[in-house]
Amino acid sequence: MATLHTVNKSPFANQSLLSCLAHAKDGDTVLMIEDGVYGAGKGTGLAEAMTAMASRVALVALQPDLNARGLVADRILDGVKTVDYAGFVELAASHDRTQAWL
Amino acid sequence: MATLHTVNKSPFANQSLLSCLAHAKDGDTVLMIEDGVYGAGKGTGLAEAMTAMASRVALVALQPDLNARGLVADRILDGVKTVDYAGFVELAASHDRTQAWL
Amino acid sequence: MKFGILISEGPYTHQATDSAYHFVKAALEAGHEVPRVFFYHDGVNVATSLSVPPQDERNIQQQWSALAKDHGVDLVVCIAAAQRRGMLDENEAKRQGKTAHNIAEGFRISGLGQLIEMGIETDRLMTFGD
Amino acid sequence: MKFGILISEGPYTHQATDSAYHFVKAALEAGHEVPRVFFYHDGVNVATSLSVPPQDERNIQQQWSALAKDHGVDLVVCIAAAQRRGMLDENEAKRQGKTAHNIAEGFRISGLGQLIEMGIETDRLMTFGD
Amino acid sequence: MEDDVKKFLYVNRKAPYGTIYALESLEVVLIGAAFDQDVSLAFLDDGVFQLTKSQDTADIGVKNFSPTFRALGDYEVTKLYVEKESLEERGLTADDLQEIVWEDEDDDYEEKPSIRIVSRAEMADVMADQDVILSF
Amino acid sequence: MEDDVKKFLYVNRKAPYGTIYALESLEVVLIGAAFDQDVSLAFLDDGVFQLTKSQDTADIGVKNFSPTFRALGDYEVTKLYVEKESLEERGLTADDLQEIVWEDEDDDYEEKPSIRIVSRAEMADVMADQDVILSF
Repeated sequence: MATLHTVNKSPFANQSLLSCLAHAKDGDTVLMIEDGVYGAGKGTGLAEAMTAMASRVALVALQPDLNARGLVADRILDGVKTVDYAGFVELAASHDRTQAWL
Repeated sequence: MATLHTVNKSPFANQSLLSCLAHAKDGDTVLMIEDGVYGAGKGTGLAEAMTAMASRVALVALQPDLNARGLVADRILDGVKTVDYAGFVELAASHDRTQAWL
Repeated sequence: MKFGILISEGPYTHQATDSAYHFVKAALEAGHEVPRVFFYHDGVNVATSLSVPPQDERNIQQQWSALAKDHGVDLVVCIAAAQRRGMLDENEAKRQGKTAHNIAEGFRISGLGQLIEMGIETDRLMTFGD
Repeated sequence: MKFGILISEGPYTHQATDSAYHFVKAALEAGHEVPRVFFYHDGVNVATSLSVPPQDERNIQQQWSALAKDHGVDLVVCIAAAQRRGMLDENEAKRQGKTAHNIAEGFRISGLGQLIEMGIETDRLMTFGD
Repeated sequence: MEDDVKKFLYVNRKAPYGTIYALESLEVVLIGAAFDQDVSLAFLDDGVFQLTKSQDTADIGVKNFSPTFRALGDYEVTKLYVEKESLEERGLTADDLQEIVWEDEDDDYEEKPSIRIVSRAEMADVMADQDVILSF
Repeated sequence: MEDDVKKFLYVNRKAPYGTIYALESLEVVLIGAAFDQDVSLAFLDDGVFQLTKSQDTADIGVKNFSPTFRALGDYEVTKLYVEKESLEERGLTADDLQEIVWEDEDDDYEEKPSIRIVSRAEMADVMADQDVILSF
């Protein structure tokens, strides 16, 4: 009974990603989309906290949004998976519910 | 040559107030309006930092926005002044420029 | 599987409506059903028939109208949110004494009950907003 | 003193346009001038003639139109932002082959140059947005 | 599934008045109450500000919708979960919130509190127990 | 004052694509360039993301406007202040940004860099030196 959480805001501007991570249950998936994908960046002030989270929730970023923002592969944190829109749909279908952290 | 800074976002959701305070010069005025007035609350996680700022910039909150949000007088941080819209206009006129932290 | 979609932001200003569009297309391509998309808050502005975006940009309203036509997706615009924001269909315009209406083909105006019904009748609710 | 006003968000959704309205009223009451208000981004939606807010709520478009009429405030809607978002005056509607137009009385459509000009010709620029 | 009662959660994370989301969320709750689903409301992050006492919007010219929360009991919306940590970070306690009650017709119409202060971990449990989550 | 040249600062604090502010800010800069004012651009907070290399929007169906920054020199917009602390918090260095240059006609049309990396304190000084500040 896992939840797919979506986060679409930059974690450097807005608290939504942090609040999402604080409420996600073990085994949930947090999908970063739109400006949320900045949370997947390497070497940021958040990178350590994100890496620590990756052991209990699945961290995923939407590839088309990474591409748009120039977040190329070697700038993405280890432990963050990527999906395209088809993969986004699969995640939504394979989890029991979705929750948008607007 | 002082600046009137306006901040209209809750500091608990968004980084704008912190960024504003980090860029305000000594003698500037920071006016909290709309959801920005939550930054003027007593006993919050930000209260200590706000009080420290009050020694070098003038912290002001818009009374009509405080009223709307139920932030009554005894819930406002010491050192924060309040103005109505007429006072807002006076602040804008008496500073050399205004900068909105959206 | 049936997906219900809630769109809470207007076109161009936020990416939400673009993300929702690409999600819906991918869901349909994967063989899922998307019986309804509900437009709320500034999302109602997606339905405007009067948008004229620059030639080198996507036309968001036309993208959605095409989805409605090609895949039978029910595009519902919340009437209360729409009235505040100046989005009226022909009937509403007449009723309100307005001389113009601006709801594009493929969209229909209805009540918030359609959002709840969508939540009840679909398997997953996806929210795209700000 | 002359104040120029930039409004960057739409009506009802964000408080920005309300804050700007109360600021302008207070400035005029204090004897200042407000020669122009420039509507940009979703701010262009303030100009809609089709809004029908609930009876117990303020009518934001009418508040601004009244300011234009009573105090000669020049309400300028950015044409590029307006076209994206489906805000057209009669001329633009004709030019674009649209059958409706929705710019309320007191507002006029013009270019971004009017924003720069406002910055040059006023003493203080106030921005209300999100 | 279609004929069953679903668990609906309305998640409120935004402050009132600065944006319209809080008001328009409440409008959905009122309409949704007619559908006989199992409804809960969650207030966390800045959403807890929606429930504070003493809101007076006269001077901003915007409608004060905070009294409507007190009417939710009449719509059989009786579960308002409020996160303790969110209150604390904002310098608030339960005493700063409006009193919101519902009448329990199975218990001689006794007035019972609708607001349930929960920890962050309990809020996460509430969220994980839903069928449909609407976010505002 | 009306006939003088004013100092205009465009402040960019938001990321591109998630919202339209970055694009519509750039549209103002391009129009504003015709007015012969003293123009500067500030990039801080998430605004620094606007200038990153390798942006490719094909798969989100939105126009990639990042090449337009490289054309600013042709409009005599040559002062792009970028805040160092904002870059660092986001794991970025100057190397992650596009190269943006202008031709100095007073110096044999030599290409000079438009991006000036400044500290937060220097950014505050730039802001305090303006007549008109436009925020996006």
